[in-house]
Amino acid sequence: MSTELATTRMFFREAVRRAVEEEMARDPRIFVLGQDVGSFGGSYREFDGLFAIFGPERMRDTPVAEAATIGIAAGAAAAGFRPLAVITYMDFLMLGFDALINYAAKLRYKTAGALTAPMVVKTTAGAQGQGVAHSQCIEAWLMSVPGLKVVAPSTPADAYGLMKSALRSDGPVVYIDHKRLFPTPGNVPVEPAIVPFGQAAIRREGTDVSVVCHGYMVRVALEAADLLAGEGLSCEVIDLRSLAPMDVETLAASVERTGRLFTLEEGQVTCGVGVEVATRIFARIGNRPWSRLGALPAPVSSNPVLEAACIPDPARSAAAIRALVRP
Amino acid sequence: MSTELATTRMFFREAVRRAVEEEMARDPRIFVLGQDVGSFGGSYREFDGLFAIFGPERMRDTPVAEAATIGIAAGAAAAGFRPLAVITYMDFLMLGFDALINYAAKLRYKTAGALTAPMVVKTTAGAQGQGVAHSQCIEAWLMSVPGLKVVAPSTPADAYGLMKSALRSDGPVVYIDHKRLFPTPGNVPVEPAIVPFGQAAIRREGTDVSVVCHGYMVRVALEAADLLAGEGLSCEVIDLRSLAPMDVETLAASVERTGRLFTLEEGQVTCGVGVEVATRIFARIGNRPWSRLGALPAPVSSNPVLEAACIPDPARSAAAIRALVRP
Amino acid sequence: MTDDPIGRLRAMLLIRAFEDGLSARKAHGFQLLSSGEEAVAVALASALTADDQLLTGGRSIGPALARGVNPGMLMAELLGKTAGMNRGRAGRGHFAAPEQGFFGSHAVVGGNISVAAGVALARKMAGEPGIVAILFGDGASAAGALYETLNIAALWELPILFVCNNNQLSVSTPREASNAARRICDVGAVFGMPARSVDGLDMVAAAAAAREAAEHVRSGRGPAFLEMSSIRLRSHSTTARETRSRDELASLRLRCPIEREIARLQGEGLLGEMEIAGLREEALERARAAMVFADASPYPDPAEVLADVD
Amino acid sequence: MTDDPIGRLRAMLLIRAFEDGLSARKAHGFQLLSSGEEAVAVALASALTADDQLLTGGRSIGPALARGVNPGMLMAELLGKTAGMNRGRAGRGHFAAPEQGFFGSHAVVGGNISVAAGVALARKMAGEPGIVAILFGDGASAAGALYETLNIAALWELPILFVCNNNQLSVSTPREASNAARRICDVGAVFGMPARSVDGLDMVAAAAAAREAAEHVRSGRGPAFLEMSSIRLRSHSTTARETRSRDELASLRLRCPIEREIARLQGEGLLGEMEIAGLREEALERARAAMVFADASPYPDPAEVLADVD
Ligand SMILES: Cc1ncc(C[n+]2csc(CCOP(=O)(O)OP(=O)(O)O)c2C)c(N)n1
Ligand SMILES: Cc1ncc(C[n+]2csc(CCOP(=O)(O)OP(=O)(O)O)c2C)c(N)n1
Ligand SMILES: [Mg+2]
Ligand SMILES: [Mg+2]
Repeated sequence: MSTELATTRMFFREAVRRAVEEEMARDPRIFVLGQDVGSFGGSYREFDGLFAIFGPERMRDTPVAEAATIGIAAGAAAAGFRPLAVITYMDFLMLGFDALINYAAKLRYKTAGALTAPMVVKTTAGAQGQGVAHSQCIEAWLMSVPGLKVVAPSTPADAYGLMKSALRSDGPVVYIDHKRLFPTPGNVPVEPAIVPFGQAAIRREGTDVSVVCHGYMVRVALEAADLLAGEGLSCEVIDLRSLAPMDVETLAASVERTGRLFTLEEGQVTCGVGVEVATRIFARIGNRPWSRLGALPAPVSSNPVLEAACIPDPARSAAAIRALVRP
Repeated sequence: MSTELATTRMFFREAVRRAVEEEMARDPRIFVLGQDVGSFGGSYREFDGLFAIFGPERMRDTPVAEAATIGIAAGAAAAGFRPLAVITYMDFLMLGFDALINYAAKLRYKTAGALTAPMVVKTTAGAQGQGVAHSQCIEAWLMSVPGLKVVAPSTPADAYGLMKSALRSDGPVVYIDHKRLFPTPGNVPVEPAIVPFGQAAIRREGTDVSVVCHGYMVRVALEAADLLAGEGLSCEVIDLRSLAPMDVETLAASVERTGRLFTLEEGQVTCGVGVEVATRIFARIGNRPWSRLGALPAPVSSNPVLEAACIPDPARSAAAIRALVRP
Repeated sequence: MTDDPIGRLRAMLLIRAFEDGLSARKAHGFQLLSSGEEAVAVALASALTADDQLLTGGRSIGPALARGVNPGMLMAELLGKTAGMNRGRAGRGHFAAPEQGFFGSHAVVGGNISVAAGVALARKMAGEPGIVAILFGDGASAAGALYETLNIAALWELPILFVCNNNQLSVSTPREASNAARRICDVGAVFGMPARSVDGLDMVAAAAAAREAAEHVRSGRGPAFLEMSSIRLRSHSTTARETRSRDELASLRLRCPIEREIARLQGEGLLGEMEIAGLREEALERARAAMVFADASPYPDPAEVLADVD
Repeated sequence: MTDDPIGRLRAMLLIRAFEDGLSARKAHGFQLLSSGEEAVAVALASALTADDQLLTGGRSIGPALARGVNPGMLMAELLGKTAGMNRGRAGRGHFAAPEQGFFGSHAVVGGNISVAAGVALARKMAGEPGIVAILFGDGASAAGALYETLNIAALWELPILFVCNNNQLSVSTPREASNAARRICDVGAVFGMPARSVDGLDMVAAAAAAREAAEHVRSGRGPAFLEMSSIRLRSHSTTARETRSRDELASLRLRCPIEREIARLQGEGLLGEMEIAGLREEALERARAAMVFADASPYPDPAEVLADVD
């Protein structure tokens, strides 16, 4: 989109790394803590080389203790630092929910602003053969917590820009990468630049239906859009990027243009992201035809057949969009 | 409603107690574990006297260790018992999410039926002056977990009947009381009777709008309906009782009759119960005018002024219904 | 802060008078009071300096007063008034006055322990002076959060003092049913930190132990663990059922740490009857003044409900 | 189960051959293998009877085979085939064969520990014979779940044996950075249970220690804690980066518990070259047979995706 900015090509994981490196260089209050974030460089190599630059004080390996890790991050944040706590999989974020949700998200409110928790929890969502307890997408839960911000990039540029914003944010942020994105390449601005929270991105323009999604599902949506383009059905694909706050304006304007909404997510649709997206859009512009697709109501097995059957793919997404547009 | 059954009057907490007592007498595999459930009789006296009957083996006081408590319950369930794990406040259920969500809810699925976890987690939701970390309503999160059942009674009769069903269920159930309900009285069948999961109850018949809610909000809805009746506006009030599975049929039939839907919940509306209720109803009968009310997007303070301002009350509910019916 | 015997007695008397005054105000929900545990709070506070931070669980009024938090603002906070240090929105179990060295209470049992370690980590990384003390109960000693945090604090040599106020009860559950360890502090020893158990009804011994433990932490040698045994003279909260017999309570009351310290000071000739009466009156007066201050303050405006969310 | 030295060697050789065979099958995602840890698994299994149940973390293939789980079904399960004990839906880190005494693996680090205590509680309440063993790693030893469960197991005198397979690593994190305790088993001692650390590369010593600990639990005297130190000869998973140098790995390989046990048996004259070759071949053959069995089984039908949810 940003045709004027000079860009450079890098992998998603490199974009994360660059954002963290730049922000750490800029702000000495930032440090990283989590399992294998030190000399190992992170589970997805997303911190490769940062240990050599910033040392063990600022790239802190933690034991397997998610609850204390997030609690310590919250305390350090309240005391003036800006920790980036890394939780390998979102499923294990549950182990740290108490500190994140019962403490950090409520700290500013309960102290009437005396204390805040400027921390980022970086974690991963989604399925990649890792089985029932390593594949969940629970971002919808987090969206509902007052005081929490939630972002989920789908491109290297956004991983870069959203991570930078997250590390500058004054309250707790959950920053979510999808496991399948780390090895994907993309163009990232050469000059430092942030992506502000609360701005969705139109990834593909279209006229028949607005497809709203986030994270890895943006790629699925784009493939579905390709499939449907061959049938003369034109999809506008919108990447939420920021789930809380949500850019209802961009979404609503798109649906107003296309006249239909399709929401696509990898997690459960029940009380999910899509239903909230639809509700907020229609609250603004009135109802339009809408359907939603997400995981089937089952755990996500590591079994390749069952995993593939459970979560949305381009073909099933295209079929659902087709059924919406040409009922 | 059930005019034929002989009933007896009791408090909500007594109805819980009776269900647990009857089921424990019937099934020796049932036992209770949690903080202060033994000689103390439970935080809300909802186990009063059961310690004297069943002794410390079956009414087990646990240390303050919610994670292990739910994990132990899950293991005992998988090994053939039917534990009732008691977590004083739903906020602390987060501490046991790992065992409940990553293990118990997925156990049957992942083992292809070799193991199941017939356990009940009994907890409480809602605000009653206890502050930001003791007042949350997170039942919507639980509804989205495949493999979990979620119920929330609003009357002594349902507390009795749903608890009995829960203790007979073959998978993990989260049974949620609202703190304000324990001291409320109501009629309960004299003869043992269960309330099956998946059946909503029409609490008040009406013609202008269907008000769908659960737990303590049923009482708020009924008061709002009273207020509006004086203005000639007729509300049908429906108590979900069972959130997962959900009785979409009863809900949809009501909305078809009244032509409008109002969803009321004490928790956050974002990705909440109401939006899912609306979506499932409209998926069946097509769109109808709908609005939702829940807590304001803020933590719930123990401050009496702020708590009251944050969560729905009869007056604000009535105002929102009025705005929906007479825009 | 209250390093002299009379100052420490003053602090204990203030806590008792403040909590007694508060408990008479049934209107504003329930409170978690600390009668019988005053010496623990005051001993700990006497080992802390202005650079230090104290964090606690939900039973936090006594420790906050011992730390020197303004009684009027605290009373206002507990009664939900805007003159409270958190405008009355934190209230019982959540108030924080970091500029007064009280980083905050947190009513989730065990929930503040890792937060405190984070505050300690910030100290260490910033190279700032001062240590962090975290006060929790025997009930909290069963929580995984304690273990995870002890381990990391030891690994990272954080300047944090773990203090267990072992008042022998978690609501109705006796300490023996909460923790299978012979001494609760033993788990600290596993991680190589100095770990001691002391009689928290004995003001002098408790203060000495607190000073010793704080010195260790202050010297940069990593965390320490201090267990102080005490008694809970009231029911769990002002609205909770009492589970102990009248007889048991009566005999507990004979062990009151305040009366014990008064008797000691009298026995050593450091205090006379008149002075004692004077100190008691002074405490009552300060508690009354706090109440007057709180009563004069308004409740927040309902519109504040959406302030300070993000 | 494998109480004789040759039986134990057989079991170790089977694990090695099975995992080597599996690791050649890159197609089906990654696996967590246990080369270097075979003696730990076999020693533990040798102390268990048919009435007992074993639970593990994610590194579970070796322990399951040692426990006597059918190799063909296990291979099928790990490759996602319907002939697996869980129709190929559990796979690595989640499979369960309770009727074979393997109650299940669970890939959330620390997550199976309290579950195991629940299984032990069920045993105790039902008055059934048999004990429960839970195997976890040095990484898991930092998790609060361990502490909470140890405490409750001690309080309730549950028939559970806590076994830490201390292979010195949690992914890339060395044991010293995971747990500040001198010995990981020391936290068991805090709660009054017998706690021992043994060389898990020494088949004989490890089996004796496991038998002793299991006897304690079996006799109804409550839980016990056994730490067995071992080495991880492979990278964390079949797709994870190796963090150690070639030299370090080469010297670790010299400590292989299987070769050590073979040398011992040879030295004691219990085994000759021919028999050794025969045992090696037998293990390879069993592993090959398991693979043939697995390969013959189909993947599940996609329609199974919604089966067995509630
Ligand atoms: C995680 C959690 N579980 C349960 C509770 C309910 N609760 C509040 S205070 C308390 C007692 C804790 O006992 P202890 O730690 O000894 O502190 P004390 O009350 O004796 O000061 C309990 C169980 C809670 N607030 N948080
Ligand atoms: C709660 C949790 N945190 C992190 C992980 C990621 N993880 C998988 S295996 C592993 C290493 C655990 O080390 P250890 O307990 O020593 O077992 P080992 O791998 O050495 O067998 C980690 C951190 C996980 N599965 N669960
Ligand atoms: Mg206590
Ligand atoms: Mg290990």
